Amino acid sequence: MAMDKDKLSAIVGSENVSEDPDLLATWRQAGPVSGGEPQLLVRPRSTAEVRELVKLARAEGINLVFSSSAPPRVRGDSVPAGEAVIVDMSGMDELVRLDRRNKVALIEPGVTFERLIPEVDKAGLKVLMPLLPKRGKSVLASALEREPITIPKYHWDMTDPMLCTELVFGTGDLFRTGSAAGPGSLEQQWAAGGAQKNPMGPAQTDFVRVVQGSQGTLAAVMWCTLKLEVKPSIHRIYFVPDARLSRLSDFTYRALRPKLGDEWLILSARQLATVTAEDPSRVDELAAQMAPWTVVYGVSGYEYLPEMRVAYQEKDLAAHAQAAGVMAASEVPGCSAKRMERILASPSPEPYYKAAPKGAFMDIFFLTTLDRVPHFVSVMEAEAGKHGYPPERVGTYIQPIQQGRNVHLEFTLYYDSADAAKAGELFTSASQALSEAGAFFSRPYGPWADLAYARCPDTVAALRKVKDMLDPDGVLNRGKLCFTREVV
Amino acid sequence: MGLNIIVCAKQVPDPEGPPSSFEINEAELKVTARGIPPVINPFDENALEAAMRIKESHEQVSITLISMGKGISKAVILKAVAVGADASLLVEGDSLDASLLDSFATARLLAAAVARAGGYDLVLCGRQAADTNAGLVGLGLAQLLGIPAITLAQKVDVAGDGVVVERVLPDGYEVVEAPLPALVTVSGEVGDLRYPSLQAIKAAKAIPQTVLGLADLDLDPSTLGRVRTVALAAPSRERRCKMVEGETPEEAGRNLVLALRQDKVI
Amino acid sequence: MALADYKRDMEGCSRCSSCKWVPFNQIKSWRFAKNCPSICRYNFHAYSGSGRMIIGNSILEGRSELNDSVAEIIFRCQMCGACDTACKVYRDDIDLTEVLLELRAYCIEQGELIVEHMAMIDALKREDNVLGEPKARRGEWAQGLGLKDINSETCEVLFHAGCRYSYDPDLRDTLRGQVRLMLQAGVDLGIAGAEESCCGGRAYELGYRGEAENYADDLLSRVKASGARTLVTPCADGYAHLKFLYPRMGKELGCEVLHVTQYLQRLAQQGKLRLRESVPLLVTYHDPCHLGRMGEPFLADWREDKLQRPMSLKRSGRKGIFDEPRDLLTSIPGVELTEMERIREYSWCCGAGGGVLEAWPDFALWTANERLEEAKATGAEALVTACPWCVRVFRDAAAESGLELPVYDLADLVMLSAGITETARA
Amino acid sequence: MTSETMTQSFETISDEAYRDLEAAVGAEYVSREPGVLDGYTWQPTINDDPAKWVKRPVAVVLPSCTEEVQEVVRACNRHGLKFKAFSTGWGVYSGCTYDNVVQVDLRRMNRILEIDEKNMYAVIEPYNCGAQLQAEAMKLGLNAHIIGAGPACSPLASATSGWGVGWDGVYMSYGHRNLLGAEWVLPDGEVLRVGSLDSGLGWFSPDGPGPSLRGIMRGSAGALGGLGIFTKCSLKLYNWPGPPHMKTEGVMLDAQTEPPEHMRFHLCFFPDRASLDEAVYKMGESELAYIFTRTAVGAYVNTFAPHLLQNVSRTRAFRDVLSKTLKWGCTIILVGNSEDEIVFQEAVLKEIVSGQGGLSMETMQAAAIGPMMVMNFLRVSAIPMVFRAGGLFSTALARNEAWDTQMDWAEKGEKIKQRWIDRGGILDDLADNPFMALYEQNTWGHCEEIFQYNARDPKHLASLEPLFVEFSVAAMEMCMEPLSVTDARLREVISPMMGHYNEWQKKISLFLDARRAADTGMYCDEVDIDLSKIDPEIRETLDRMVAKLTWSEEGPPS
Repeated sequence: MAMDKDKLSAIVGSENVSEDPDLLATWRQAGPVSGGEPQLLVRPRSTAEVRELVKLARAEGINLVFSSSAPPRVRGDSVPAGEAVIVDMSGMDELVRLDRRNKVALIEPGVTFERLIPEVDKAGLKVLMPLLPKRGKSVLASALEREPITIPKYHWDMTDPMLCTELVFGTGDLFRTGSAAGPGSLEQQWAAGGAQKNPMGPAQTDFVRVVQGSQGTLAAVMWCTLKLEVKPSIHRIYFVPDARLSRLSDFTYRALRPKLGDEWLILSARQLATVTAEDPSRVDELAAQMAPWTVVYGVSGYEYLPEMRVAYQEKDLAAHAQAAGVMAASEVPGCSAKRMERILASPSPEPYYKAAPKGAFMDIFFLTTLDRVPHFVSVMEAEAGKHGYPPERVGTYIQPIQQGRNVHLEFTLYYDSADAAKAGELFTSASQALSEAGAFFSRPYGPWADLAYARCPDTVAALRKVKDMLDPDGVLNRGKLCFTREVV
Repeated sequence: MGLNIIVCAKQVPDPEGPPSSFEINEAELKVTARGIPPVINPFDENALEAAMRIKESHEQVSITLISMGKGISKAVILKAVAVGADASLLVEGDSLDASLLDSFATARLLAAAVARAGGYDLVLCGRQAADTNAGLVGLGLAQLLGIPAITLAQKVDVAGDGVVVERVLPDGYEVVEAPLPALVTVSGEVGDLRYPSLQAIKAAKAIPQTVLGLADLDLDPSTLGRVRTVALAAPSRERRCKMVEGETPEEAGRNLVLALRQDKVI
Repeated sequence: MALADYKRDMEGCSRCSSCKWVPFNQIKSWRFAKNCPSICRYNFHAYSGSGRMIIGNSILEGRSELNDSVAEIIFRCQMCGACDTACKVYRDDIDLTEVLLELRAYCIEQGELIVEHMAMIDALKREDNVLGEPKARRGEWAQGLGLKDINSETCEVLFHAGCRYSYDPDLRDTLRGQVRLMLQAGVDLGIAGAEESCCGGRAYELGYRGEAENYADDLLSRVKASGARTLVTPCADGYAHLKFLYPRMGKELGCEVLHVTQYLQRLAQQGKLRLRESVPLLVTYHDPCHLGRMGEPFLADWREDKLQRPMSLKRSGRKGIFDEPRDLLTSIPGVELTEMERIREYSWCCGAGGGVLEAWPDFALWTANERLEEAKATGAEALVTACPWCVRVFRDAAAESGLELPVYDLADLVMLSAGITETARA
Repeated sequence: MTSETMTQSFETISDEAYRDLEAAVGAEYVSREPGVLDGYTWQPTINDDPAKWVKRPVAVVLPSCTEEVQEVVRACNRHGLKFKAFSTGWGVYSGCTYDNVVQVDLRRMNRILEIDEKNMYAVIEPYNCGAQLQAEAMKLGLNAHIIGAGPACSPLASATSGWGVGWDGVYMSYGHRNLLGAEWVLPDGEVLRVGSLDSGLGWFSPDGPGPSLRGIMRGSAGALGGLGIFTKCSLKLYNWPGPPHMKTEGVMLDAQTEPPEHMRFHLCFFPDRASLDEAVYKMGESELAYIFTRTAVGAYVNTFAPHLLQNVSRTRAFRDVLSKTLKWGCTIILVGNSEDEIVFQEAVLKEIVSGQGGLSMETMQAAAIGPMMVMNFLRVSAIPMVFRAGGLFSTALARNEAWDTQMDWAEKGEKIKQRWIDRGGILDDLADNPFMALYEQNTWGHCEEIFQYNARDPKHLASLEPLFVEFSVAAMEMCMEPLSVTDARLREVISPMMGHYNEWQKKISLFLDARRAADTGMYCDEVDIDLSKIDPEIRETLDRMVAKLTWSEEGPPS
């Protein structure tokens, strides 16, 4: 790697190449993925540098792993399979443009939620964000990995809220997607009124979709535009606690079809307590006081007649709640609506909220439809039982996406160092069992890749062809997803 | 040995169509039939009927239908054949447009076709075609084949080695005999062609059919006589209606008889 | 007119496929969204209104030729007019039905004949009816009714029974009943008996226009001789031809032409026909194509650029007879009407028309069964219509498919309600 | 008939290949009859070629299921033939661009396989049309997006292979974005199922595991038949708070629809462009509308009363009323799920409109226009009427983007059109005739400039290709992706202005279709265009744009 270091330094400058083992350590292991051997870290400052890095990697057979967020790393997508050079994109952190009129921001990978939220807020807009992202999480990376946002009505399609991108493929070629593709540079497009608002294309392919969810195996993203929405002038949060998930599902279906409500999520008592607890040590106690399941939803008014909007939504939602046999409340034990509102609009406190109660956690998440959730919950319960894992250590988070057509279903296993082995076993067997029960691991991190791809050999064959096309030398995050064989 | 009869049939626009079906293009010297189908010339149908009657009353009679022209309708031939023919032979080609050939050219073509049809004992034709009404082809064909011809048959029969024909006269008929092979042109008095059943028409698709082009015949096309149309016009039809008056119906009747006599109608 | 005269219509096709669907506002389900039996049965685009126009255009441009299989495509069509109506919702410059008719005439002129049709026309020429029944027996149905014979007397109203009614024994009671309803109302009614002949409309539809014209002249002379001021016919096919085709051919009958349902409805309104008896029945009504969309009166031809044609001269189907049969039906005490999805201008054809019944009976029955299923889907106890061809093919189709749905002629129910004792059959 | 009437000759299929096709789908469902084939060859819509005939296929097949489609595609591969899918088949895009193509008419595959009422999606086959899907969805309180080309079109075709824009885009998005899964017969005859479907998990999720093959399948436009045949797809349905059936009487311009309870139909007019734009942005931010479109007065009048327009447009005063006084307007249909909601929506709309000095007229409950027009927007049922004025129309669209850019495009289009109207090259529709929509209750939109022409006027036909080039050049000038990205004639010029997209498309084509069996004319082929008939001024601009916008090795121009 010594030779590599010189060549890398020649591209990014020696000050932007690091061999610091402490720094590199965060890419050795994350969640269920371990075995990373990051050799070096480079911090490019421009697209041109990234293209040079990719060209070098092709020439030298280097494995490049792109990474934008600050630790802790939890999914393992940026933990290399073996040796690698980490390409730390966090230094490319410009908020290039914020377009209030067209509700769009152009951001580089290093822009974090912590950074972006206040900027966007100042413009009277809001960021469409997942639930309690890590403070140092790259907004771009979050969207690139199709992390679910908490406002399903704004989740029109799986690409949302990511719009246009600039890509560097594994070939070293530069490409722009959506309306950023051209004709014209960004500046020329801006001058012509363009806002890089259309995520599709250019022409007859949609590379943004191909690159999304690819865990850095096909292209690196230099920047993206991000869909923003109007900051409500009135925003109220409600809780609908109930013992039965079926009733809350019914309520959810009724509400989401006519696009009522803004934020909409369903949390188990454990998960709600973890999300809301000001003092992590009180999670157990709070969870015990909470109903087994709670819908959390928001209602907003915007510029015009906000009170009237909130009033009709509250009224219509109340009617749906009544029909479903549930009732809204303005607080749950330990958390007021106001506090929940802040939680939904902020990144996670430090330490990361899931790590706070027990010190460690593992997530199992996948996509399904809301009506199938109870089945998966029972599979998870059965698996926990089989492994003697205390059921109260499993949190469940149900996030409707695609305007309610799908849900992101997430089980979090909370454990401390003593339980690590047991949690690991449960993780493995529950993942397997859930997959067999029909879980769609659309973001197949780590061991889920084998589970997911075993189900769809035709997709694998096609994806490998895509890989051959976009990363013919296999220099991008080698060994991930279904690209485990040597790419020819 | 059996008896081989050839029936020559020309396809013409349905002569029963109303006058408006014949669109006369004076400039292009063309008559186009509109909204009427082609049919077998009715006198040729009579000829076929005459052949059928012979076939019914004699053993081992074989009928071959020959038609020649441009764009011969398969359906029309099918229907004719379905009546009881044993084979058909079509000579088709764009240059065989009947309106462009003179009668003798037609006769030459038919003679060539008859030669291709194999042996024959009797050739039956209609007395004339319903479109041109020339009545020449049959006699021309007999001349070319070198066989006797009898015209205007109202009954045709075969006896021994000869054909016996009742020939229409203005006030009756005469019986004429000729040795075979011979050609007879048939008149309407023979009677209408029988109707085949629908099933028979469909089944007729199985009856052997030979389709030839001009090139298949041993003829130099350039020697075929052509008709040149000099002028074309619809005859002006004048209708004058005369009301026959009379004080009483009887008187009106009398006046009508007088008027008809005056016009030499009766 | 000749095929070439319709080049502009044919090349006007944008291929939007509206001709294959019920006018879009009226599509109410997946199942009954389509309007054209031919394309539904045979699927190649050539079997649609658009496809046939393209064939015509293709032939004229020397791209393809007319042959037996193309002729079959042209004729595997009921001439129901649904494509034309659907097209005309959008277009002013295409007369689809006329193009289809022109294509058929072109086939006839070129000798591309469908043998079944050829046989039918031969039978028509012999016996003056499209069924090939003996001419002498045409008037037998009227025995004992005491109707005037227009061959020797004049009358106020000439009743033209039509071929199907005159000979179909299954429809005889219906036919007699219609006449009795009129006689009871005091109508001065005459018939031509054995001298009645086909109106020639079917011949026209099959492309045998010359034949059609001969029959038109024939009927014209009979109407004149009868002195009738009104002609009433129970044959929906005949109605359309007398109403549209005759004047278009320049054969003015010089009298009012009414379908029997119109006339009966008028008598009922005038109080001359009393519908007293209750006929408790939930029915659905099938619009015969030729009474409905094809039953528009002829107004005038438009020889100029059709893009500029006034809306009033566009044959859109809207002026067909839709309301009178429904009014008559619902004025019967006890009858309740439930509508099918495809009605009025966008009604689905019974399958019998255009020479299909004669040449491809399987296609006719398939088409009829489609309709029966639609009728059944309404929950109706019976299907009512007002055309002998529709009644015939529906009953045959029901018998063939085993679909249990009584099929009535509208007059059957009127008779029941009016207390006419001629037994109505279903 | 004799062969002398045939003046043109065409490619034919070998008997051997034909027998294989018969074996694949059954003899009854294959044809090589020239008249039948021409049914697939006459494609006048959006066709710049004055002849209107596209390449004639050598055979047409009617498969009934995916397996038969596969067999047909394999037979094509074996015999060196190409294939091209065809569903409802309106527009030049359905046609073949090569000799020796087998047209695969998917008409017999016409079912709605499933409507998942709770999770709001439908699984359909290629020949199910928009109106059918909508009719069935409405019975369940759902609705299906119908594209601007109208309800006769196949939702599957537009979502998998075409574009997918419609008046309802404001509430029901865009074809591509509504796709939840697809069954795709690749050009080699293998089946690829996109999304959760391939994992045997149903039709609900379109992307993954991992990267999404949906992005290979299509982009803002589809591959237009160039990448295989889509045999099933799953599409999002949307909420429909109206009645199970929109009761409409009458079939033509006298059609009247019974007004549903919570529906309002507003025509709004504004004093100038700025106020209209402002209002549209506010509407987007207020998440209003079920249907939204710019009101193109000329288009409306020319659609519903072409004779009237052609006469009155000669009258200066009336022309001014239509083209100036009523120029800046929009049509909005509001649908509420409750009385309170519709009252709220209407109140917001009124505030927005009056705040911009505009006027709004409710016509559904209050006046007759709504009942007459509502289905034309909900079902897009009036679309074929656009042909009334001249017989045909065409369109010029540039990339969907921020509403402001769409309005710029409309104004640019108006100018271009006016010049061609003045030259007598197209019909006079008052020039300003854009089809505009707003997307996803947001502030990005769509604009295409419709122009109508007389299909029988040679002068009009001669205008079409020059207009195509001129609109494309105009889009380049405005940094917008032109419609011609999908057209072989200008790809070679435009692709280098947009990251060489076509080089990637060619690669995709190659890896999915090693034997070149798909008809790629509308996907990645490049052909030369004869620019000699184009105005020198336009050619010059094109040259300038090529110089200015072509990407260098470093990327886009700065």
